[in-house]
Amino acid sequence: MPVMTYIDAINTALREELARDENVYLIGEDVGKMGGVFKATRGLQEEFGVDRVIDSPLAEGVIVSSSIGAAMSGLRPVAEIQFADFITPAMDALTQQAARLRYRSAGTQTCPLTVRVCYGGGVGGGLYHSQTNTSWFIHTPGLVVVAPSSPSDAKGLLKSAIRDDNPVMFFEHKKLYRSLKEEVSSGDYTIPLLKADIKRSGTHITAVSYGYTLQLTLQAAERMKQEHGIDVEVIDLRTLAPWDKDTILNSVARTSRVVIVHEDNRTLGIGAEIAATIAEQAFDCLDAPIVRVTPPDIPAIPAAAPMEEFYMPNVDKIMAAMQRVIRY
Amino acid sequence: MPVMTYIDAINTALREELARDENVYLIGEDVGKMGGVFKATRGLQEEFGVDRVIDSPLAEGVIVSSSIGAAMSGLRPVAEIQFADFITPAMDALTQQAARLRYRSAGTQTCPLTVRVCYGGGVGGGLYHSQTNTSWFIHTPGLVVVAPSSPSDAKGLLKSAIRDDNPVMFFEHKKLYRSLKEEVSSGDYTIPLLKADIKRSGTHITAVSYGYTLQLTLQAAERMKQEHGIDVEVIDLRTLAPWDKDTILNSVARTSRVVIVHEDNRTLGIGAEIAATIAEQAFDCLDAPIVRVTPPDIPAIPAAAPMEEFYMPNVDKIMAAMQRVIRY
Amino acid sequence: MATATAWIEEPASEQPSPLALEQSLHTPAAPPLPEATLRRLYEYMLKCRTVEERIRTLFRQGRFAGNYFAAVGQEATAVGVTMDLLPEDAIAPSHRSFITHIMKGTPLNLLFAQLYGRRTSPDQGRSAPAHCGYAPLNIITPSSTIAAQLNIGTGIALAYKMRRQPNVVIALSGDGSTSLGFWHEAVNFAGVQKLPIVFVVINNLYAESVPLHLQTAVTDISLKAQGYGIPGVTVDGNDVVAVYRAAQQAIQRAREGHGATLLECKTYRWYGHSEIDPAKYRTPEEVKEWKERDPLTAMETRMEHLGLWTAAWKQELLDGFQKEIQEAIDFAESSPVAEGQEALDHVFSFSIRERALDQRTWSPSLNLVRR
Amino acid sequence: MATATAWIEEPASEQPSPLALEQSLHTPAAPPLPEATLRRLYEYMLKCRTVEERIRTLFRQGRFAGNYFAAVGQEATAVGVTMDLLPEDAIAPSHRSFITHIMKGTPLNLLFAQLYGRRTSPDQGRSAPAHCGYAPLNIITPSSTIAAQLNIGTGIALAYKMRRQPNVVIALSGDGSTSLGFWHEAVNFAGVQKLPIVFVVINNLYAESVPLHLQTAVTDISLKAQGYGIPGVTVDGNDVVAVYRAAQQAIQRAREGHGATLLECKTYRWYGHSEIDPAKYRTPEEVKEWKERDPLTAMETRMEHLGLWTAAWKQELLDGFQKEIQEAIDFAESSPVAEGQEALDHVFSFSIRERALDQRTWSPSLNLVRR
Ligand SMILES: Cc1ncc(C[n+]2csc(CCOP(=O)(O)OP(=O)(O)O)c2C)c(N)n1
Ligand SMILES: Cc1ncc(C[n+]2csc(CCOP(=O)(O)OP(=O)(O)O)c2C)c(N)n1
Ligand SMILES: [Mg+2]
Ligand SMILES: [Mg+2]
Repeated sequence: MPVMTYIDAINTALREELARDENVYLIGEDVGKMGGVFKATRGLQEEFGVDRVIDSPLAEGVIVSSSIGAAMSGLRPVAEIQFADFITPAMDALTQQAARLRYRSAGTQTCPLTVRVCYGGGVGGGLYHSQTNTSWFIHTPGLVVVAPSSPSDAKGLLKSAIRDDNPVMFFEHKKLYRSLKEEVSSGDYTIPLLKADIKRSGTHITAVSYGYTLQLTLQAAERMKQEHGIDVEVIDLRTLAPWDKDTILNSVARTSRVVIVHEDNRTLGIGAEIAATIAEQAFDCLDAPIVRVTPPDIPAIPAAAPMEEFYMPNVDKIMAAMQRVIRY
Repeated sequence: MPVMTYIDAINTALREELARDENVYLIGEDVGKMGGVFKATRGLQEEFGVDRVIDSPLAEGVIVSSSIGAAMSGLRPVAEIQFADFITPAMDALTQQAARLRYRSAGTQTCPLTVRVCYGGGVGGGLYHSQTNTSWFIHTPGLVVVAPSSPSDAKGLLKSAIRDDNPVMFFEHKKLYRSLKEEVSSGDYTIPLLKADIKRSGTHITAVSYGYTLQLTLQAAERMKQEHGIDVEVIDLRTLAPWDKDTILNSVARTSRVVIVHEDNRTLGIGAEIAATIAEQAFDCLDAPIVRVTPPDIPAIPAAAPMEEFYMPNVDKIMAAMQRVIRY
Repeated sequence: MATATAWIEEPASEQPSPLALEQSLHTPAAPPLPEATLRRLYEYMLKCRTVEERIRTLFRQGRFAGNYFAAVGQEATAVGVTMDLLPEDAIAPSHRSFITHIMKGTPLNLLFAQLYGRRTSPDQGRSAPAHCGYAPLNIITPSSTIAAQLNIGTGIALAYKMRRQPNVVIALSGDGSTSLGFWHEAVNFAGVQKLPIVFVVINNLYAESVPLHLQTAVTDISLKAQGYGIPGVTVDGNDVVAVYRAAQQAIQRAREGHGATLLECKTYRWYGHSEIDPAKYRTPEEVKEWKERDPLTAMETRMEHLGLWTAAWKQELLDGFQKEIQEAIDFAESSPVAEGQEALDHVFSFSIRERALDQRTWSPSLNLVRR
Repeated sequence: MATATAWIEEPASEQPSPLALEQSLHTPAAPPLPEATLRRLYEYMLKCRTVEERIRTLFRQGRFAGNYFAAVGQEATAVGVTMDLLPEDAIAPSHRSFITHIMKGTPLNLLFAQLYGRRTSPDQGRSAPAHCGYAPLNIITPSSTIAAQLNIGTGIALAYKMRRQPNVVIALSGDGSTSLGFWHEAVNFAGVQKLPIVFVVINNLYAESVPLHLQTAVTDISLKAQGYGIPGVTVDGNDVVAVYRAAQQAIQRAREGHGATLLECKTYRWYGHSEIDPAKYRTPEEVKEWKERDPLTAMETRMEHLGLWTAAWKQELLDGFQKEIQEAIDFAESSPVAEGQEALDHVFSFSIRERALDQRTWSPSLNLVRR
């Protein structure tokens, strides 16, 4: 199996889906001739032509809303939002149109589109090139929200997203693009949406995360084992909405201790929903407070390194939270 | 003291603030000549002129973003969003501009503006005239989010919002506009932002809500007393962001049982944050699961009455939740 | 390098001039419309008028809830731009486009079921009255977000283009919609991509209470086309023949792959923005003046001169319409209303009922070593 | 009722025609600029060029992090539209407007501290390099959202208008920005409200990698003004005198209460979109052709003919600039970096530190009857 970066896995998935289904096309800013600012679509316009890899005008609104109409007509658009920070012009298209078309037409009109969104901090991007705003969309029923944490997950989940009959938002963490390599099967495989993945099993703590912070959580779990003999079960949400309640609550029933890690703002980040659900539906299982490891509630990540470090979750902060629930 | 409806209280607050401070002006769709679709600005253009009560073009984006610039320049804009359902064009202005101007300029440029938003269901408005989308903004640090539950609160909180030096989103529930009358002091009084209000004190259950559902919660509390001798403490959040943690956690420390009621989607509605915070910081206090009474996670409220009833929280649903935490 | 002045002039030569296109509609060269076409234009206008006046009565009688947005007075525009569309052509409707369903062929039964919010409606009682779509005839189920339908429309047009399908999207919106960023992004995208779409701006001089001069500093919305490199045309929206001719020309351009057109139709809504709006912001004189320019009576006079219209024929038509309408009302009123739990359906391609109604609680599984 | 054709022609008469305005810039009538003005235009262009080339070197040397968006090649536009502004006038900058700070008078020390993300920067290390504002001189601290600064700018202009203040907002954006709904809503609002604002569209033919013809179907962005009822002017953005004259005229209009102008300046960025963009999407020939039209050398030749320029004078200027720049670099490099916890400051008018760092836990208070 070839060893790939996250960005290569995405590029491969896009190429394979373009080749597999003539209804698939890509649209976004700089996705064509330039192959994307992060090169996710590198080489695809040369290979599939300007009709199937479209350099759009600088307008996220119509990038998404035109994709909705095309999807209604049976095409399979894959739209790219260059940075999650610039998704606001598409807010109506995503939350009022894509998320509701099936509902308002009682299932007679649908839009199977995929919106790839580059998100996340830790790369010195500053206030407007670092955001994680998955919550807006997790809070919008009708949207499936996916966020892979590894190259092989990225390939398998992106293929599922493109083939899914619902509007899927696919959040790609920019820090994962090149920081991580792993073996990725070269075959045409898919990974089911709506299911969480137990990336490491354990009995003492249930740790839930996704995306970049999932990798940090795995590192913290390994160190908890090495340094303290604590077995942490690490669950990768993979799909943030609708999230996989059963896998997580079943794990909590076994471990009775919970740590949730994410990069989104603390207030109403997905950790809030997971904690609230556990506190209502698995209250009996809990032997300790549910601890969230998140950034503070500030508007965005400052450019200066010390402030960005202060903002981001890291292995030490995660381990401290794990200690807290164990020591309780 | 005159008896007033919620809409009259808002109209009065606007009139008094326009008269008090020449920097205050109103802008929005149909707010001028027509006095607003719900008549919140009735008579104000006649009284203060077209320069201070501006009928804007049909563009929520520039309604809010122009207000940001005017506020930077020392004016005190009060912008109206006719329906919360149509706030998406202003998503960038609100979350990327208003919420961050102070932060990105390190406090050297600020925008003291108020954005009045008409929200909420229960009036047969259907998919696009019923939404409650406070979560998007509660999740956006830098914004103060306020939602009054009664006429006198509406007047006092709106005055505070207009005088506050932060961007304040002021959510007005359309079903409260005329369904409820109470005595409203005619004087120039304000009610502090950032503080919750214990609308009814009790010892057995802490019930938290805001806006229209706060009224339902009070009714449920009264019936719990009458029919079951249960003393429910009812806390009105008043300010949803940043919300008043201390008042609520202090109450939970006394009651040990919690019910949260809101009209926003269940997933990542503010109830999730409150429950998660309690499960982390007041875990020892809990004698029962934290129960949320919310609508189901569907894209919007259907027009047909039975489906709307199914969607909306009501007194019976709230009482059932209260029974559940008591019986536990 | 060219002088600045030269630059300004360039585009005119590059793109079909709005003026040219417009004038061609008035050249004597243009052949008169076939009598059959004139008859159908009239019949449809009369039917739309009759249906909407009946709907307004039903609303006032409280026989259906919510609201309604009548296009009474604007029939020449609604009919002229949508007559003779193919089933594969699409309509992107606004809140005031309910009657375009009649043009496209949506069964009247379904339309009244939609107003009544019944389960037999295309949306099974979800959308507000008049916000109606119909999948079999490619009518987008609209949201209420002004102009959003235009953007979705560009995507349908893009699909036609990609598939080399000779179809067209008729995208309807009002003068007020032109102030929104969505409107701009849609028209600009259509210009760049040369999409088969006709943007019909129904300029009825008001957006709710807001008059045109507070909406835009231009009086002719067709001028806006200049900024997008597409032809812009203004026609008398109360002259169904002028509207039909202009629309046919724009539709032709689109089908032949020459791209989008902006067609401004100047007209007026006789009544309030909706059935609950007394429209105090307009003067009685203004309303009176426009009612005197009723597109229906204008067409009657015109056809009478041509010997194509008699009062008897009109009555005959009306009788037929009333009968059809009554059947549709009966159908709607005898249709069931959805049950509460059906609100959980059609959220995703999979059911969420189980998840939404989930009452399970988890308790510790003791068959595990616990620290 | 007027014929459709007549309607189309109306507006031209109503509003100042872009052509008229443009031509007036080239009429021999226009008096030659004072020598002092020519000198200052040149000095500023040279200073901007010198500062940005130095910034680019510093970035390549890794002496500051993030990125930079150079306007090298576009100085005639940046300088021509911002020279002679009053302190009370405002600038709404884009990501490529860093050098306009030099025009307005922001101290170079602060600008370099901003690039270096130091606590001494106006944003105390928060914003990315080049995204800089300066409150004392009314330069908006920009976000990165393209065109958003224009909308905020309209609000500042609205405040000037309400206070009858004779000031103006210079709103800067690029060709790519014109595709966004935000751009449309801002210009339309300014048109309706007759706001004192000049929308300068710096048309450098690319938005990152996207060429103009994929951005809009028009080649002259000034044409878009037609849709907003404001004058639109296109000038050679590499001719600092033409830009300055056009800008002064637009600024004059604004100060006198005649409203907004759309000023398109056609120019070219010599380098990539940012310092990390090799700009492979442009041909070497195209780049070469534009470098030959360097606004600086053009101005040097012109002034030399007028006997206003010598190599010695230029060297003298350069020496002064380099000295000033070096001091600013020293200031920046010796400035402290903010501490992590300072990330919690300036969120609201009140401090959130205590709340954000809150570690308290609550436990049951037993002095209560419990059921
Ligand atoms: C984005 C948005 N803002 C506000 C509204 C509320 N609204 C509904 S119709 C309307 C006026 C529309 O005017 P126009 O586009 O001229 O269409 P007309 O009603 O005249 O047919 C407004 C403001 C909305 N539906 N969407
Ligand atoms: C809303 C939004 N979308 C995308 C981006 C990413 N982006 C930054 S600059 C740029 C191109 C801007 O082009 P133009 O407006 O022509 O200005 P120029 O860079 O040429 O000066 C893009 C797409 C952004 N900053 N904001
Ligand atoms: Mg209108
Ligand atoms: Mg550009």
